[in-house]
Amino acid sequence: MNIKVLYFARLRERFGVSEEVIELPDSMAMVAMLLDVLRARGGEWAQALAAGQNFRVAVNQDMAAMNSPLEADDEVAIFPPVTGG
Amino acid sequence: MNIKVLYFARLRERFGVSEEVIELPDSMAMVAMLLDVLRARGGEWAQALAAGQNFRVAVNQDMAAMNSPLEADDEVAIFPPVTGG
Amino acid sequence: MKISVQEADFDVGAEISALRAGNPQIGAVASFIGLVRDLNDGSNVAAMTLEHYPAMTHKALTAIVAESETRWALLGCTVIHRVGALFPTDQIVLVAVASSHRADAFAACEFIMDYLKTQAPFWKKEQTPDGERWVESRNSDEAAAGRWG
Amino acid sequence: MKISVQEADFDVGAEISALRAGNPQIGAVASFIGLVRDLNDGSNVAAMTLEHYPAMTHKALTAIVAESETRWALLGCTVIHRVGALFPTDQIVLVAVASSHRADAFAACEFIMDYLKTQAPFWKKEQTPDGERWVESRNSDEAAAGRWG
Repeated sequence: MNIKVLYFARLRERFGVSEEVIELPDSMAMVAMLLDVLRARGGEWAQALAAGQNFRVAVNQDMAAMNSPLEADDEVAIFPPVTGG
Repeated sequence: MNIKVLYFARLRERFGVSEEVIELPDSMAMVAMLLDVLRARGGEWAQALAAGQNFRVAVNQDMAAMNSPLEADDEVAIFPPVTGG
Repeated sequence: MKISVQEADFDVGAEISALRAGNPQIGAVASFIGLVRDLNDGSNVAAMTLEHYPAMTHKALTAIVAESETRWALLGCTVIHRVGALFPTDQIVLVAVASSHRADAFAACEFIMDYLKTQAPFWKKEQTPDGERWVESRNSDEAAAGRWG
Repeated sequence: MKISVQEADFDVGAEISALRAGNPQIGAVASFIGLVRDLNDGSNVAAMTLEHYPAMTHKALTAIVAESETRWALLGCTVIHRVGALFPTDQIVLVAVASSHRADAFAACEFIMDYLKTQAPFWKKEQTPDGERWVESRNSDEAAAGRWG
């Protein structure tokens, strides 16, 4: 299944990409598994998304957790803690 | 000594007076004693200023207590709990 | 600090602009506006009169703001309270507080309102279909002021 | 409820007037304005850029306001957050809440700001004499949001 992935702010700059489509096996239907796929790229991806790093994930524009489920064509956003206001 | 006494809001209306000068013996130099003098008038005065009635006293424009001292020419104000804002 | 007790209405936007003017260290402005409602304690209110103790009101408001400045790091404060005849939807009071950070601005603004409600000598008299009545003080206002210790 | 994410500046007085218009049951309006400071974390700030996640910001702010409406008795709420290039003294955010009574208005206004600071997808990048830097999130903001339970 295809998942649209967006990056914002510092993470967008570190990865050098703002948006991509990632094809995941249907069995990898959880945020944590998408992150494993990204970390497997190594480099900035492995560092910035390592366990303990401070980042947030939203699924379909709602804040999500590591165990949030994913479905085909979901929009996942990965970004630093927010600093508006 | 002379004490200027002001009344506001519901108490001003009940007493039918907004301002008066009361001559107190120098020895009666405390808010509580001024109130005793007023209560001794009986009627509305005794009722509205009875112990347990809800009113406030200011001396020289600062909130005061029963045992606050009085000096000649002080301005004492007696009024209901405030309701501004 | 700007303190004003006045019959005239006030312009919230202009007051907040003036409070902020010329200080780029201000990161937060918390403000409160109190308004005349057309219904209070179950009765329709056609109008109200705000009586005050002129010699004391300015002094009391100044003392309340000064106390807030000892408790929080403030960069300015405006308090305006109207007196005289007021009608539903009219503005009664404005408290606006500027600070570097929002927690200080919010706390000071609410503190000033809570103290104003129990310490500043204003009294409201409402005109209702049953005649005039003095507004009763609320125990909840005493409790609100008490929580600041 | 009015929610807006926009590049344009906003007029605080006009927004509060619109929030209040036509409802004489409103007795209290609490509001908060966040502003760009010229000094942050020890560095001079010449300008900042506010990035956001367009598809999510409006949705997140709407959810935060809806949550506040379940917790307090509100009679209206306006939230405006700017994005793009901003400079010291510029307005960033307005939260204004109308209610019959001040306790509800104050609590909801502070709640919305606390949640906005931790849940709404905005990010600040500052331009300082040492170059650009992303503003770091503050633990105090997480703590402020956490206290609402």
